[in-house]
Amino acid sequence: MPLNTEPILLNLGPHHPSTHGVFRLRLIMDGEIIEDAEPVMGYMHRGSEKLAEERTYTQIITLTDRLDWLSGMSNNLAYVRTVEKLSDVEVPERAQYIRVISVELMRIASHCMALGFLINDLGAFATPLMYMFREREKILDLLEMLCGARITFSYMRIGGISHDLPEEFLPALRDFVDQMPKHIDEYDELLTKNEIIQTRAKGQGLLSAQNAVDFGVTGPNLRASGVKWDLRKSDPYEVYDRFEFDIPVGDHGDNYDRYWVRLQEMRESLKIISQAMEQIPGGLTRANVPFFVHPPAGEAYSHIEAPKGHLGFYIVSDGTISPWRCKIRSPSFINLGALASMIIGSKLADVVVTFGSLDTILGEVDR
Amino acid sequence: MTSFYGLGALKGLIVTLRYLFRKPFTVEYPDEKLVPNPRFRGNSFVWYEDRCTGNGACAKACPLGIIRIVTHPTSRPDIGNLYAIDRFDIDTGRCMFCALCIEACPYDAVFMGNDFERATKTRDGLVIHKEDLVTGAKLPTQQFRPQLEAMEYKGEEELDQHEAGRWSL
Amino acid sequence: MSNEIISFFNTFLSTSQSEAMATFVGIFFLINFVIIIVAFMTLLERRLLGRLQNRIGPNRTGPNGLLQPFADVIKLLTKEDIVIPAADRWPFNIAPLLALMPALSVWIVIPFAPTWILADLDIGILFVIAITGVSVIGVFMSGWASANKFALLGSMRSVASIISYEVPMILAIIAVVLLVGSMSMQQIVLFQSIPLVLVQPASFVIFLLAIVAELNRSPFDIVEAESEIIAGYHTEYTGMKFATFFLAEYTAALAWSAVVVTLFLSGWRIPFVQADIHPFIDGLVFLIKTIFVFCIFVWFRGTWPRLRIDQILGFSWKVLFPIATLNLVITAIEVLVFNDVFAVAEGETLPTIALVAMGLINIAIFIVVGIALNKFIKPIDQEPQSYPVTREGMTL
Amino acid sequence: MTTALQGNDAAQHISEAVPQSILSVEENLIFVSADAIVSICEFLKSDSRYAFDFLEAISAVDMIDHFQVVYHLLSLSLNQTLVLKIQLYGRDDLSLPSISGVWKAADFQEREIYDLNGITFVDHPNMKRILTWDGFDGHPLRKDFL
Repeated sequence: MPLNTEPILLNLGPHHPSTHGVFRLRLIMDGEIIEDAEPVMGYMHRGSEKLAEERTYTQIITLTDRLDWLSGMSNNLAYVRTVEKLSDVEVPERAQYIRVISVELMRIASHCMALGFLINDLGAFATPLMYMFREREKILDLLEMLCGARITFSYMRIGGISHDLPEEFLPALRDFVDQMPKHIDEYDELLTKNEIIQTRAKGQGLLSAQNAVDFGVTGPNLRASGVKWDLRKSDPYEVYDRFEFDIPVGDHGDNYDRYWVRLQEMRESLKIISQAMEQIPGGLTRANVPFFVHPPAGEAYSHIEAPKGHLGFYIVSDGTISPWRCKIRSPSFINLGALASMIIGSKLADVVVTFGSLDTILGEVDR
Repeated sequence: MTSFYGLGALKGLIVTLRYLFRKPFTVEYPDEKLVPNPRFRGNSFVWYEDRCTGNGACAKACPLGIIRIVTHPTSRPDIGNLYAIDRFDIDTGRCMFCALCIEACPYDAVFMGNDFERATKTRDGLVIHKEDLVTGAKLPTQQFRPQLEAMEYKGEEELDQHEAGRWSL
Repeated sequence: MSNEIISFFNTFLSTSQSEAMATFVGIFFLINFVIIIVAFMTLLERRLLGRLQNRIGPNRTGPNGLLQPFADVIKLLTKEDIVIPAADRWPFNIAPLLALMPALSVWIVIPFAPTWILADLDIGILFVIAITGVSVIGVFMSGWASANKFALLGSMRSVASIISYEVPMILAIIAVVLLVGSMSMQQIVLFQSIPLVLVQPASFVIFLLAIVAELNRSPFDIVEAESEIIAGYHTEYTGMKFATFFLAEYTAALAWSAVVVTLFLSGWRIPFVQADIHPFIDGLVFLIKTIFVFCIFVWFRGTWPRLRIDQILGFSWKVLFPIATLNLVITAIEVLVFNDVFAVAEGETLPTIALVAMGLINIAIFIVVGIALNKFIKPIDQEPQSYPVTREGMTL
Repeated sequence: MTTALQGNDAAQHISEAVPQSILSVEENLIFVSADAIVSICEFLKSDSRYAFDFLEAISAVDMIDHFQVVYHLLSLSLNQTLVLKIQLYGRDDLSLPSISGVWKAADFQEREIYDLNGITFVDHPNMKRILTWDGFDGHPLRKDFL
């Protein structure tokens, strides 16, 4: 006799421990298995794009800090690069090196959080998260030394950075770069080889390379799917073409690969930082750009490889001190498009892991 | 497979066990305070009345428009004509401590402070008035003030207005 | 102990009355003692987890945070007791008690010392298995009555995992009972001239893993997996009802730790000391051992992520169940053969030398089984995929 | 380095494949007609000279008298970019053909444009608001929204 069952509708979120913010997944489930999924977002819509239309170009830097609050520096960089492209500003070399150092530090911090929360979603009671918080804390201390703030940096300026490195920064950074590989080895020992994580994460949340490209997925998620695409290599901005580093690529595009790629990227970022420390030249850190920038009327699109993927800004200027339109192409928002196709057919427990492995920050999704 | 299945999970146990015998990384806040860096953008402001010309550059630079300046023209025998500042209010309840006002000030009159313990019970209590700024401790941070970095001032003792700015008054 | 109390009451009551009074007094002391120990266990777990995570843990309430359990209780007592309108009231209210009752009942048959046991039942271990099986009803009831999908999912998971893990657990216990020849908890302790963990290593490991699953603790904590189903079956509970669930959970954790100590770690017996010195010292040794076992659970929780429900059930039926059955067969043969070899008479137990020999054989067998199983486990592997990306500037 | 394709060459190829679709050409961007956008995108995705397998961004800009919808295309395999632009005149009942059948990445972005700029995409599988709630009045990124 066939059992008379019916699918249940489960609202995962908006207030749920593993939605990393306020995000809702409408799930149609047959027991524990997902039959249909629809992401519902916008609970944190702050209208950054509209706000940008009535702020001066310099003031918008403070808005970008709040897009992806785990990687404020990268957001700053993506924005100021667009304005520099729009108004044709040449950035001094020293400033470019400092930008690269701070952005790569930010990438390590952001990946730390991504991995920590991913493992937390896998069910470890916060232990790897706490270890990774500790490393992030050291990075935030370094960045505080640099610009005086820990989350909302506002460090980049159009034409450079707000002020030069303090004297004690480079020795402290050297200490960090020497220590960090040991911690990454420790994560390897605690997590990478752990059979529980392997059985949980391997083969789940599959995203094929074809699908990843089609959905516009970028960043570590794209590389985990086997597409060797990194803007730092394929379209080098700032001074990235002067550094030797590899791009880790996953094979299958499952949750484990997304974890593994991020862990390896932390090592590569450390390589970049130590090379940048050796190469950093002297000189100015800021081009001669007025506080109230007047870019000529026109438009510019530029993107960088933020920790989450391609972070692009599309700015239309009408020649006044504030942009006519400032569109943010945020990686998390577009990566989320692939979520539904990745979780259909898997179990509820894997939904949160897949969502965590996409490394979505809701501030960036809703803007 | 080379290793024994389950060995990785057991190794993880040893990693966490090691931490049982290490000193905690965290500190207990009210008993032990971490020293903020010299550039720290604290929760307070330092303002030198005599350096301020009331030109409102900081108010214009502020993305949130929370600096309120009221002036009237007057003159002083030693300086000559100038604007006297009636009000200089900063609503730190809405401030996001981006330090753009510090950057905008051409006369080095306003600085970030390094205080971070300014909790109050009302939002009004967070507004810094001119009187508070005049009487408050003059402990500026190095945020966007290279001259303080050059003199290796770390924010430990009070700094008067002659030393603080790029041009002595 | 009970004899002394009975003789105390005998001075002014009849025999049957004084036995009843003695039982009452015993239960009263036992419950209070257990609950206070459990309260401090919660603090111990939090402090220990803190240290495993390189942080301090709660230490602001009282000296070293020792008053934290009381602060928690006061907080929980003063919270509003919410029963959501859609809830099924009766099951909703009874469920916490149904969850707590079995966890407390287990302590009746736990021997703290040679004389300190509330009821030395002949079927002690069977009683433990039977009474803890009831706790799942409380969990399921709360999940159903909460009118919450997360709670329902949690309780369904709970039923599935507890039923699955009772099988290997009971098989592991049967091996011990076969060896000892008695189900009485006190007899099991008295049998252990060397701790049974050395004689029955496979039983010990299976039993430990099974009770971790039974207690819904990490890595098998799917029932209240906070990253998936928030708090599982007690999502809708607040205040004291939640506290009762919380208490039930920790009481059960401690009770099962005590059962582990009784079955495998020679109970109240001090290692290498054969005679019992004083009931108080025996009780202290028992408590220390119990807390040690509890700390192992905390250690697991602080290190490992969670498995998925199908993996947990698969682990029970595909790995633990065959090994437990194999272990049972081997133990049965061993008991038969060794009884013959050492010419053990009816009513006597095996000598220590036989246990040592048995332990060595068992350990050897299970190392071989482990290596053989390792051959069968295949790593999860898929076809690598690639995307045709050829571009200048990128070193492939 | 990523090369930005010259508008003229691309426009010629496009007009060969999809006649009467090009309105005008600037240095790096091509103004195309709204009706032809789906076939242009299909051509650009499948043609081996372009291979635009990746949709970088769709943006809409309110120009008071008209709306611009800007398509930033990127080719991962050939490492090149192209910008397409559509101009939509008027302010009410604006609609465009959806390209979510060509690139799935367009799905969310078109919903966002519908939500914030009020341009409806025809043949979109799930055309509803994404960032604001259902029943929200107005479209926030229009210049007349206050």
